[in-house]
Order: sequence, then structure tokens, then C-alpha cells
Amino acid sequence: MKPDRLLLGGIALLALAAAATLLVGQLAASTWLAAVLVWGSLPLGALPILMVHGLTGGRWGEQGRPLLLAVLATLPLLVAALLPLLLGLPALFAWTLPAEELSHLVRNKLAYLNPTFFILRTLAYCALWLWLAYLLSARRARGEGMHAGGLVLWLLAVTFFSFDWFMSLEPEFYSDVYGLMLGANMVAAAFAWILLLGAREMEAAARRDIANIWLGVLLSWVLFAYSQYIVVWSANLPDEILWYIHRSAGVWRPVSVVSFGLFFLLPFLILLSGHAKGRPGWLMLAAASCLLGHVLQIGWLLLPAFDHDGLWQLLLLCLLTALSGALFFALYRRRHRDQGRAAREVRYG
Amino acid sequence: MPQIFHRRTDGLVRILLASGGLAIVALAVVAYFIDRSPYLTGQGAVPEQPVPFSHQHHVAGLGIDCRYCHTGVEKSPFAGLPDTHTCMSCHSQLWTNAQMLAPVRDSLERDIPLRWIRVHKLADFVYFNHRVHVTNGIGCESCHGRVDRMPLMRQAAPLTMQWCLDCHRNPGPSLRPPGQITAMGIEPASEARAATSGHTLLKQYAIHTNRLTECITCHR
Amino acid sequence: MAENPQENLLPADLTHASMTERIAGLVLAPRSRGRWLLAFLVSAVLALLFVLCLVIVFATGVGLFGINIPVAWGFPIVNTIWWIGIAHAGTLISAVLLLTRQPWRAPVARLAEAMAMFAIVCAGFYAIVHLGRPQLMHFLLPYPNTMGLWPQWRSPLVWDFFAISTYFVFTLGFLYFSLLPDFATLRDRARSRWQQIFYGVLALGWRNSALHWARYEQANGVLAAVAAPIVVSVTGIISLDLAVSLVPGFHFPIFPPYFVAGALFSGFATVALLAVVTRSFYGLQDLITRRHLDYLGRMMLLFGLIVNYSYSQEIFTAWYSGDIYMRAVYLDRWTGPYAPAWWAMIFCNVVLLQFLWFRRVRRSPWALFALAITSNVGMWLERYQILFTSTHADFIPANWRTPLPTVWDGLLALASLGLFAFFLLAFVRLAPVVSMHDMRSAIHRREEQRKEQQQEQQKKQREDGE
Amino acid sequence: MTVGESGHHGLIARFDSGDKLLAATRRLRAAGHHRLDAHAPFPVPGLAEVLEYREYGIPRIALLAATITAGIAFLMQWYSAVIDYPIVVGGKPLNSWPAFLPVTFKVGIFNAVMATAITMLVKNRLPRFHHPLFDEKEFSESSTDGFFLVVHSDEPGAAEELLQRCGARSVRELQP
Repeated sequence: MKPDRLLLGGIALLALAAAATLLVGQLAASTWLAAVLVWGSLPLGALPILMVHGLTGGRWGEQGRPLLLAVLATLPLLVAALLPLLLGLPALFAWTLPAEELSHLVRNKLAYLNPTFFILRTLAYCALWLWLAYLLSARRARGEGMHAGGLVLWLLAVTFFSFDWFMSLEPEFYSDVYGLMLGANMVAAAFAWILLLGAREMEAAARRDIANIWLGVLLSWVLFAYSQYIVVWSANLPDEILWYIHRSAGVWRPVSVVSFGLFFLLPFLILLSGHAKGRPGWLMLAAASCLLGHVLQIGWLLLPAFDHDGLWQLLLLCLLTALSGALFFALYRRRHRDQGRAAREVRYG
Repeated sequence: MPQIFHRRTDGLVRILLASGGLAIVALAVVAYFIDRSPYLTGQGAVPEQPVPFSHQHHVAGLGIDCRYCHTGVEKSPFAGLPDTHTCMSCHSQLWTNAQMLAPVRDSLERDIPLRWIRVHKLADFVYFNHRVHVTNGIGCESCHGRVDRMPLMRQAAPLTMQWCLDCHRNPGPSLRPPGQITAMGIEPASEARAATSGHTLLKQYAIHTNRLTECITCHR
Repeated sequence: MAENPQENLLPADLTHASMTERIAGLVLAPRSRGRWLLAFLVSAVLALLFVLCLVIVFATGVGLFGINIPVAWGFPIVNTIWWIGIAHAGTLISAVLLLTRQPWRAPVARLAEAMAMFAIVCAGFYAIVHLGRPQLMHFLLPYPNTMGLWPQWRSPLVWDFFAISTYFVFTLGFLYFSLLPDFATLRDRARSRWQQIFYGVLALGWRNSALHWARYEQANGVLAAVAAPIVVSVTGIISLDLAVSLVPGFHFPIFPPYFVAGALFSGFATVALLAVVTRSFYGLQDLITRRHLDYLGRMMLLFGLIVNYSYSQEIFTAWYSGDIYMRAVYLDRWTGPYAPAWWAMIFCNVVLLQFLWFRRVRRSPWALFALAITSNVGMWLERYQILFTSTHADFIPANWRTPLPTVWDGLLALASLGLFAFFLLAFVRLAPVVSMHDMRSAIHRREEQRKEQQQEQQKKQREDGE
Repeated sequence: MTVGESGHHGLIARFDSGDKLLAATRRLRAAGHHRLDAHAPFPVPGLAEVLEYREYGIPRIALLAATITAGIAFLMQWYSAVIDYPIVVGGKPLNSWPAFLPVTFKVGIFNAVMATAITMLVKNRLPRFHHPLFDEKEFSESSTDGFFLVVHSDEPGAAEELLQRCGARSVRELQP
């Protein structure tokens, strides 16, 4: 691979921006984190799709592959935006406070939630993802073993990543289905992305298959999200239920409903109809709705952990998502064009 | 390939299907009514007592107050059935040789209590307190019916949980002023009057209706 | 993956007539009666034992089982979950593979559906037993009763009732649907009057009309589409029996997906087990090939790995929660009185599972058979240790007990296996073990593919010629 | 099957393969024969469409049944828990909608299944145990490798000729 000027520039820019937000304070840092994870979810969600296709084969995957690889190429941006945040963990994570100021529950977990281990873990996740992305995009990964093993590693990494960067923002809360839920969220968002941008170009049968798999992923997400909700809601334990109370206070209550409607309900209803599933227009509408819902969903998961005015957080999130999205999208477009050119060269020699 | 079934089979099958559907509906309807019938609730049952005691005669004819025999009704969960001595307070003087009263005299002589058969019997898992009801405005008649018209004691009410709840959900119309608890033949108040007098009585007895249908009120 | 999956999954010389002849012959004119009869008699004795135990348990009460406060649930719920789990793969194989048009579905689908049906019968009996007062089962239904009461909708027990009864009706309907055209085939080929009447009644007058088929396929598509949500929700809801409580060891949000994966793991193991037995018993090695076994092994591996992931999440969360009770439950699982069950489960479900990574193991019938058995044992142990370790040492140390199963627990569990075998053996005697109409479609698709390939070759030759 | 005006009960032709059956059905329809029924041992792709199968009803009926009954189930739970017997359990609100979802979902699914099965049978007019086709000796082959086309026509002669031209292995008149 040639050094990509856009990629390098983007990495530098994102790293600078991340460092700058850290200086501004918690409000900016937390919203920055959310905005970056909105976009970062897409390459992270594209990884398992590529690996599953490596295992099962099928026309759908070949159709989606160029788009997914272009999404995957933006993975370094996520890493670049995350790493500077490691320098300023105290701005984000309550467990960095001195031990005597923490509740005894949190003190019990300090063996896991401490800056050194946290930084090491984050570096490990990033290294793993970059390595998997490299293997997948370099077309070296042909064996089933790599795909199967890669999926296992991806799931474990995403799980602990979600514990670290999402769950530990409120260190009392714990939920063992969180990793699956976030993983499904990422995959669903990645599918939405390739459908939004590629539905028109795909073969009808492959597009229908992709829509069906996407529907399956969305349904899994609902299962995971509902599992966590009904279990926490029924038990009503203070450590757990506070997480939902924070997320149903103030502006976050309508956000929870709207993000559910956009992320799941509307796409689900559209996908229920066999007729709509065959039409690119309907699929793109569903995908757009899902991506909008995804933005709100990530914001809803992360931002209520911080004690700021929800409306400001939301506005800032939209702004930062748009700003970082421009960079993300520019890189994506570039990659996609290269992919297309390469594919045409292969086809027509 | 031969024709396996006769031409008429199809008509027969349709009739069977239709009657099967009807049978299910009929079964549900029958079950609904059997569930509420005296056969299962025991409403109207007249158990045979050791002595054929007539409430009609003693209450309507002689005007004896309920509490003369059922002494615990205002003080304890259980209203109490009269012991032999209560009977004998009169029947040592009256009808002393009546054949009908032989078991009472026998009981006194051998010092073995009479075995009255309970007519209004609730399940063991129901906690029912007579005192609470009687001292809070529920008349005897509300559950036991027109005792003064019963030559032999009969189960007046179905005693189902639904029947209990009917009153617990809306006790107002059933309430009586303290003086009329044991009185018989009080007409159920008209809806409009029940609304007003019931309301004042609810206040007077300090009855909080919001707690009356909680499980623990009756199942402890 | 091979380029043309159809080619290897079906014997090359198989035609509509020869396949139908063979499969229908297994039912209409069976040859090897002796072994079947022996197995059937043994299972019939066990099925009778099941009925006997059930009567005694109903008459005496669930006190016969090794349960007491604080372990109030014990074997009946362990076995309910286990049997339901086995049923799940049946539904999933048949339905999801149908939806995704998997070419390896046809020969194993019928076995899977039948297995689902009889597993859910066993699960249903256990679900009724575990109520404690089975004669009051109708209290779970909302009907106008003399108590003026409604079911408690917030209770997972009520959810269970709806889930299991829906699943039962669905499984019955789905199995019958898949059998309907095959009953017609048997009716058409039956020679004795009794067989004609028996299959004639069951076939409902099916005439293989194109319009029949079209509606049939549409309806089957709908049923298959609702199958996956059913599978997920049934075991998900059953797992909520445990998860919505406050008991450390039960209270994990991952339970619904985790139980679903566990159910599918044991279910695919059972399908593999039955497939291995059936193919050797009826000599169907050419229809249920080693590639089919390979696919079943892969599915076992997939769901087994999700189960392993769930174990890791549970253990990590128990520690990460910082809650001393959650941590105590795990220490108890590893070192307490039920520790052998936990370690045996880990051995079966984690250690032995990894053998399935090897293609040779997946393709060897007897290795797969052995792993299928250990997986089912492992999944049973999993439910056993969840139920017992979580409750036997509750918040009040004076309550702590270590209840062990009684002879009734064991007898009923053993007899339920017999009941399952009894139904299954009766089924394979009366109905085709391989779905004939699905096979005919598969053969048709293969012929179409062959034709396409020939045409392409001809086209190429022509182009080359030019 | 109705009896034709000329006292003719219809023709039954047997073909050797699904393709031939499909082609013959197409040709007969093109020639103006509309009272056709085809019988094949498996769903031949495209055959039903040629016979003017234009029903997309079953999924819709299933969806409708599911939505309506699920709605009823939710309303029933809501009514019984909020209106008819309001009682606080475990500190939960009367309208505990998260806890009402499992039953709502299950009832919907249950009725989708029932609606699907019943619609399929009713639209196919099953059960129907007695049928003139069963009198045909060869018809039992329709469940192994026989492909049959049944034609009811006012001009049986022309239809028979057309069937022969389409490559039918045999053409026979149906028994009354």
C-alpha cells in the first residue's frame, strides 16, 4: 500500500482534535468520544461481515465487499481519535478518582479499571483490529480458520472494548450482554451504510440477501437490548437501574424512543414487506433511518453518564459527528473509488 | 389408484369439523355456567344439623338477636356457634321433653358438645375476620341472607372470590349504620342514595378502599 | 467450500422414482423389523414407566423430588429447559435452512422436525410437573373465573405458559405441514386397505396440484419466517424465569441469548446423533452424507462457541460487578459441593467442543456421535449447576442445603428419554424419515443446474469454435 | 370439477418432466384453454404463475392476524392489570408494558401460525377425500414422477390434439 496522504492527514487532524477537546474539558471530550464512536462503529461492524462472508461465501458478500473494504479503510481514523484520549482518562472516567472517593463496589474492580491496564487493553484492541483489517483487505485471508478465529477475537475485543469505553463511564453498572448488544449495533450500522450507498448498484438477489441478513442482525440487537432492559427493569437493583434512570431523564427520554424508532422500528417495518425489500429506494430509506438512529443510540449510550445539560450534549454531538464525518466520508469515498478502479481493472484487464 | 373414500366422506367430514367447533364453544359455555352453579359453589346448600334448628322461629318469631348465640361476632374473627348451655338457658324450661331436642339434653348430660355443621365455610387459605366486618358496617344479612326466613340454615351466598371482591371493590352500598348491623330485611339502598349515605358511612368507619383488594387483605 | 455443493450432497444416480421408492419402502414394507421391534419394546417399557412415575408424582406431589427450600426448582425445570433446547435445533434446521435455501437441509429436516416435536412433548410434561400443582394449570390462562382474578402478567411463569404452548402448536403444525405431501405419496403407494385409509385420512386429499403447491410453499415460507423468532423467544422467555429474579447466579442479562445458543448447541448435537444412527440403521449413507455431518458439526461448533463466550462473560461480570454475592456464587461453583458438575460441564462443553474445529472429527460419524452425547450431557450439567449452585446457598447461611436428586428424579429423567425414543421409533415406523417432497425438489434443482452447466459448456465450445 | 356442457368430463394428459408440463400448460393457455390444473410431484418453479396464481394472501393474512391479536393481547393485559384489578406488584407500575411484551408477542405469533395453516387448507379446499381424479389409475404417479395436466374444455378434440403435440405420453378422458 502506498502511503495515503488523505489517511495520514486525517489521522493527524483527528489526533489533534482529540487532544484539543481534552484540553477544553469533559463536555467536549465526552461528546468527541461519542462522535468518533458513531463513525468508528462502521469499520468495526464491517470486520465481522467480511469474516462471515469468508466462512459462508455467497453472492451477497461479493457484492458488498468493495463497500465494506472502503469502510474498513477508515479504521485508522478511529484509532487515531481514540489514542490521544488515553492521555486524559481523568476527564472521562470516574474510576480514575482517588480510591477513597469511590464507592466500595468500584473499589472492588480497581484491579481491572486502572489507567495502566486500561491503556494496554485499548492498545491491544486497536492492534488486533488493524491487523484483522489488514489481513482482510490485503486478500491474504483465504483460510476458514482465520475467519473463524478472527470472529472469535473480534467478538471478545468488541466486548471488552464496550466494557471499557462505554460501560465503565458509569463504573457501578454491569451487564454481560452489553458486548453482544454493541456488537450487533455496529454490524447493523455497517449493513445500513453499505445499503445506503450501494443499494442501487447491487444485483437484486444479492441485495435481497443483504437486506435479510441485516434484518436478522437488527432482530438480534432487539433481543440483546430487550434482554438487558427486562432483566434490569424486573430486578430493579440500584447498581443497574440507575443506568436506565440516567437514560430516561430529561432530553434522553425522547431520545431513547426516537432512536429506537429510527434505528430499529422503521427499518424493521420496511423490511417486513417483501415488496419493499426488493426496492433500492425503500432499502435506502430504511438504511438512512437506521444510521440516524445509530447516531442517537451511541449518544444515548455514552452521554447520559456525564452530568451536563442533555440538549447541549446532543447539539454538540450532532456538530462533532458532522465534522468528523466529513473526514471519514472523504477517506471512504477515496477508498471506494480506488476499489472500483481496481475491480474494473481486474474485470477488463 | 383406487378411490379410497366414498363420495359421502367429504360431507361427513365437514359436518364433523363444524360440530367439533360447535362442541368446543358449547363446552366453554357449559364450563362457564357450571363454574358458577350452586353445584360447585354450594350456594343454597342445607346441611343436615344434629338438631334441626330453625332460625326463622328464633329470629323472626322470638326476636332473639344474632349475638345472643353467636357471641364472638363482634370480638373475634370467628362468630362462634352456641354451646349447649346457651340452648339450655331456655330449653331447660321450655320444651324440656321434646324429642327434637334430645341431642341437646344428651350433650349436656354427657358433657360432649353438639357438633353443629358449618354452613358458610371458607377455604383454609382465606383469612376472614367477623369482627372487622361487623364493627365496620357490614350487616349479617349481607353475607348470610334473610336468616329470619330460613326454617333450616342455608348457604345464602356463592362465597366465591369474585363475590368477596364485588363488595371489597365498592363497599359503600353495603354499609349500614352501627345500629342496624344485625337487623334483617334492610332494603339495599338505591344507587343514588348509596352513593351519598355510603360515602358518609365510609368516612364514619374510616374505610380506605384502596387497600381492600390487596392480596394480603384476605390471604395471609 | 466446494464449487458446486448440490453435486456432492445428492447421489448422482438418484431419481424421483428411485428415491421415493426407497424412502416410502422403509415405511410401507420395512425389512429390518427385528432390531426396530426390540428398541421399540424397550422404549415402550420406559414410556410406561414415565406414565407410572407421572401418575405417582401427581398423586403424591413434587415432594418426591430432591427439592426443598432453598432449592425449590430442581430437576423438573432443569429437564424442561434441556428438552426445550433439544427441540429448538429441530425447528431452526427446518425453518431457517429453508429460508436461507441451504442445499444440505432436505435429508435431515424431517428428523429434526420429528425430534423437535417429541422433545417438546417431554418438555411440556416436565413444565406441567414443575408447577407443583398441575391440576391448577388452567390458572395460567386468562379466562372469566369465579375468583375475579387475572394471571399475573409480570410473572415469567405466565410467559412460559404462553411460550411453550405456542411452541407446541407451532411445532405440531410445522411437522404436519411438512408431512402432508409425503402422506399423500404414501397413500398413493400403499397397497393394503388399512394403509390406504390411514395415510388417506392423514393426507387430507392432497392432490399435488400446482396451485396446492404454490399455496403450500407460501404458507411454509410464513411458518419458517416465524420459526426463528419463536425459537429465540421460547428459550429466551424460559431463561427469564431465572434472570429476572434477584438471585446471584440467575440474574444475568445475557441469559436469553445464552440459553438460545445453548439450546441450539444441544439441539444440533441431538440432530447429529439421530442422523448418525438413522443413516447407519436404514443404510442412508448416500442421502445423509459425511458432508451433512460436517455441516451439523459446524453448527454445533458455532453455537458451542457462543455458549463458551457466555460462560466467559458470566464469570467476568460476576467478578466485575464488585458484588460479593455474585463473586461468592462463582467461588461456590468452582469449589463448592456442586463443583464436579461445573468442571464436568466445562470439560464437555469447552474442552471437548474444540475437537469440532477439525474437519476429520466433524466428518467421522462415530466421533460426531460421541461428541453429540458429551455435548448433551454437558448442556444438561449446565442447567443443573445453574439451578442448584445459585440457590443452594442463599443469603441466609442457616438455610444452606445441598439437596441431591432422589430416585424419582432419576427414574423420571430416564423414563423421559424412553418416552422420547418411544415416540421417535413409532414415528419412523409410520412416517418417512426423509422428506420425500423436499428431496424431489432438491433433485429437480440439481437437474436444472446440470442443464445450465451443459448449456454454458456448449456456449463456450461454440464461442471457442468461432 | 364441473362437467362440461357436452357431457365431457375433461382430459388428463401425462408428461415426462416438469419442463414439458410447464411448456404444455403455457401452450394450452395461449390457445385459450383456461380451465386447467397441473399436478406434479414437487412445486415446479413457475408453473403456478402460468396457471394465473396471483395470490399473495397468506403472508398478509398472517401478518394481519398477528397484529390484531397481539393488539388484543396487549389491551387485555393492560385492562386486567390497570383497570380491572389494579394491584402493585414488586413496586412496578400498573402499566408494566415491558413485562406485557412477551405474552403480546407470543399471542401474535400463535395466531399468525394458526391463520397461515387454516388459510392454506381452506384456500386449497382441503380436506377433500373424494375426488374424480383419484379414479384415474395412473394418477398415483403424480407423487413420484408423473406430471399431469387436466384440461376442461368445450372442444375436447382440439385440446387433445394440442396435448399430443406438446409431447404428452398419454392423453385420456376422465371418468365421470
